[in-house]
Amino acid sequence: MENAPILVVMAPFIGAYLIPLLGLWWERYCYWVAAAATGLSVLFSLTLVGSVLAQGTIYYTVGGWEPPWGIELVVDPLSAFMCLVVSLVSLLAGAYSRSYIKKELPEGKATSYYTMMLLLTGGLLGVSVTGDLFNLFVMTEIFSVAAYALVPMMGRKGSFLASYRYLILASIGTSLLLLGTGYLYMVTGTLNMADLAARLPVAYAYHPWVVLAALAFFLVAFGVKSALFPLHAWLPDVYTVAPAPVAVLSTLVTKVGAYSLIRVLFSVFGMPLITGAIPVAPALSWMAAAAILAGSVVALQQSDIMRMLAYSSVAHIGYVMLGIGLAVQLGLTGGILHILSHALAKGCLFLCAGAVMYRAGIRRIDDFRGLGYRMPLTMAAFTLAAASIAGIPPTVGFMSKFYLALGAMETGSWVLVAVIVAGSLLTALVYLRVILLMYFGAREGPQLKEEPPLGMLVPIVTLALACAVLGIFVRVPLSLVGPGVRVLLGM
Amino acid sequence: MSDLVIPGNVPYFISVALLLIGLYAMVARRNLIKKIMGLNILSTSVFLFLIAVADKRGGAPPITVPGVDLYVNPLPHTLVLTGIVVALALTSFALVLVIKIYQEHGTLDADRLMKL
Amino acid sequence: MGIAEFLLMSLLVVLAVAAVFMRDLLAATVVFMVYSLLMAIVFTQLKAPDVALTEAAVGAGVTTLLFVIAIAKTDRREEDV
Amino acid sequence: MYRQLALLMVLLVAGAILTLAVTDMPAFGDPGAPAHRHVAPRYIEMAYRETGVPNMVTAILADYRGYDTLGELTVMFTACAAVLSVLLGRKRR
Amino acid sequence: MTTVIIRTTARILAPFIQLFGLYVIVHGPISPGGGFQGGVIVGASLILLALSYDLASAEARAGHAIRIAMDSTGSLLFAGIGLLSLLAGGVFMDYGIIPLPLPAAQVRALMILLIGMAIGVHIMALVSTLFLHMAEDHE
Repeated sequence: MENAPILVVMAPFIGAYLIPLLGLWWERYCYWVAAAATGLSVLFSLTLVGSVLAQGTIYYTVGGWEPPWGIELVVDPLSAFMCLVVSLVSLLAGAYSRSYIKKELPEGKATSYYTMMLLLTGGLLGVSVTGDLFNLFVMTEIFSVAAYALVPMMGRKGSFLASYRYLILASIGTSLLLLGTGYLYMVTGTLNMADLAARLPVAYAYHPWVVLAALAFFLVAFGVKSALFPLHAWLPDVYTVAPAPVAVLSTLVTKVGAYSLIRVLFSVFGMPLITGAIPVAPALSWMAAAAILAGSVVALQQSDIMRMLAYSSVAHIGYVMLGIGLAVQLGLTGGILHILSHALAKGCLFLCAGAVMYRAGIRRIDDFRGLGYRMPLTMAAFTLAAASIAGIPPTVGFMSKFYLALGAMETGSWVLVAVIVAGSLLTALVYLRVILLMYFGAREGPQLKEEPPLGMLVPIVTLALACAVLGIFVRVPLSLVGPGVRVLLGM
Repeated sequence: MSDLVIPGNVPYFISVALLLIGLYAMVARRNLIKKIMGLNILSTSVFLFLIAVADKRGGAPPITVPGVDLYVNPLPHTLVLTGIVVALALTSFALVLVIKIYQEHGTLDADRLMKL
Repeated sequence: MGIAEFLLMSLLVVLAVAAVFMRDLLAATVVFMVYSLLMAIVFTQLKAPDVALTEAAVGAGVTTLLFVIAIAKTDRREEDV
Repeated sequence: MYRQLALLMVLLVAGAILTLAVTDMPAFGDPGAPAHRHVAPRYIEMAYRETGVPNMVTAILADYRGYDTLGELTVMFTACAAVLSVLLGRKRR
Repeated sequence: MTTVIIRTTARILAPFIQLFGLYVIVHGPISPGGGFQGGVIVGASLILLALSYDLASAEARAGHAIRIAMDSTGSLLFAGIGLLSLLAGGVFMDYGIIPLPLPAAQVRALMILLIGMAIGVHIMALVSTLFLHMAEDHE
């Protein structure tokens, strides 16, 4: 399985090429092709994880040209971790989609929906495994275009506008990404990440401003992609109008944006540059602190469940960025672990909200009254995921925040520790409001049990259980994150 | 007249100017189609920059011809080719969205759309 | 770099400004097409024939066509404040 | 009013960063610039021998960096599917 | 009257444009151009036909299904050539390893030509699809 690094990307792509062809005649098989392609990439991700744990970082040269002449794929523990998270969550979102889109999507859109989903997954996986800066740009564009297209799938009012605003904002980011790549190419003559890292110190000595400008462009580009606080304007509208499984995939998009930032900051620019002359990393952590507080406070004021979850996402991207900005082992571990915990928990919450809309047609939080008795299993999963997001002990959300707090203590910035704790309390408040309404709100009318269909329930429950189980056996994800962080910090 | 040499990195400055114009159009112009035009100007400015990076004084176009030694750098050209395709992809999809927005709301003015 | 090239590149900036500030979208699209063609010429001068060909086909051809279709389906004039 | 000011600030900051970077760049057209010394020479010298294609841009596009071109094709494919998904939808049943 | 002139001109012109597009695709390896540019040119000839006739007949000439199929086939061909070298025992897109009775560089040149054609087919289908669907009345 030495070809797993490329196959993990090509499986969804080839599936995506096949689906429009199939959709012309046999539309009902599209789902199975999509499921098979995503399932294959899960298998290849598992293979990658296995071989990374066994033999360390994998290098794969596409086309047989040795780097830096050809494109190199580099799978270190962190990449394998991202692959697994992305492909697993996509698989669950895809499984959930089958029943969901039958009711919620207009007729005849299933083909393009699955095509887009596979392209999005493939692009995200492509970003996760790549070791080449320009390839990162290309893969980013693939998943971005797929994400823009998935937003207006349901044809809700205002969805085209949300998609358009997302496109314009994100294209500024990706244009700057290309420009930054060009700047780095200009002063180093290479596009390979490892090669760039080796040649940047010299380039920085000769052309410091070019390198710093490139760094600024990358920060803006990935800041937009990952919805970092002042650049998050696209996110609430997108999450509000998008189908629920697409909202889950969008959380993956923001995570992969954060991952790309980690790659560029630590694997390309390197520690001396981002903490030295211009303190990029500390600035990032302060922006993240602002994101945590602002996102949580705004989430408290929302009346629409999807919008509330969206602002909560802004806050939680802040946690990931805080971990990156701390740039110490414990903090980075916490940040990367938070990628996992947030993807699982927020994925589960979005799927639950989607199930509520599917069954009861409810979006307003005030209407959640008594829902805990109508959809007990879904709402139990909601509660569990909310506990993980708020950081209540046995869950994986607690572990990631715990590591973040330890990292903040290590750097000695008590303000950041206070922000982490305050953010957790605010998050708990946000979700407690919903949960209290669900279970203790006055019930009226006949109380029917109406769980969503099995195809939707299974992904919800799986994600919720994963939040709890991975929190108890936190050593499992840490066995990948730990080595990943050590590789990043060059230890 | 033609041997008058303009000093400095003129193409780079031109690309900076174009980038700022494009950025202005994307952020400040209220018409949605103008924003897309701005996106195109922004990306062509990046392409101009990359092509200018590739240029060598006295270099030949990057097609192997016997007896020529000095070719310009072909790598940025391929990057730009890819970039042009990506820009086309974004433009086409954005324009379709604009058509749909117009059908839904009856206006292309960003401020008016925000108020809806 | 000679004066001719310099003037050509300056014209790019002028055309870009014109395309952005014109209130008639169709006219702006035509200006944008000229801008793309000029960009293709600049690419040729910078010894990038492949890119010039692509820019001429895509920027001046397909993109302009798509703009024209979009304008035909929506409003030709920018709305006033 | 505040929006105009904020916009002006953004443009000024972007312009300042770009101008600083541009004044710091290697000279335009210099054959000895860092970009021309590291990776590109191999393409220029070996492309014809290694791929049998005189056009270096095509050689890089389709062979050395063929994976990027596949990605580029996929972007276009995505855009086409995206356009169809928006435009078809309810019309064809 | 004018429509007749336009139609006749378009009809006479279109094959030449297509021929030129094919030339650009096939000569991609040795002169400026390639699959992408040639594909756009051939696609443009289809658009010319569509503009001179009406959209419905253009749709009939190159139907929706055919264009989608070409679109997918172009991508699959490219990915397939990449996978071919993987099956031949090399890494993805390592064309030199494909077992053909030619020197490795020649095999690569051949595959580059094939890839150019795949891209050309894909882009041609795509450009005409973009145009036809955007120009169509959809309410």
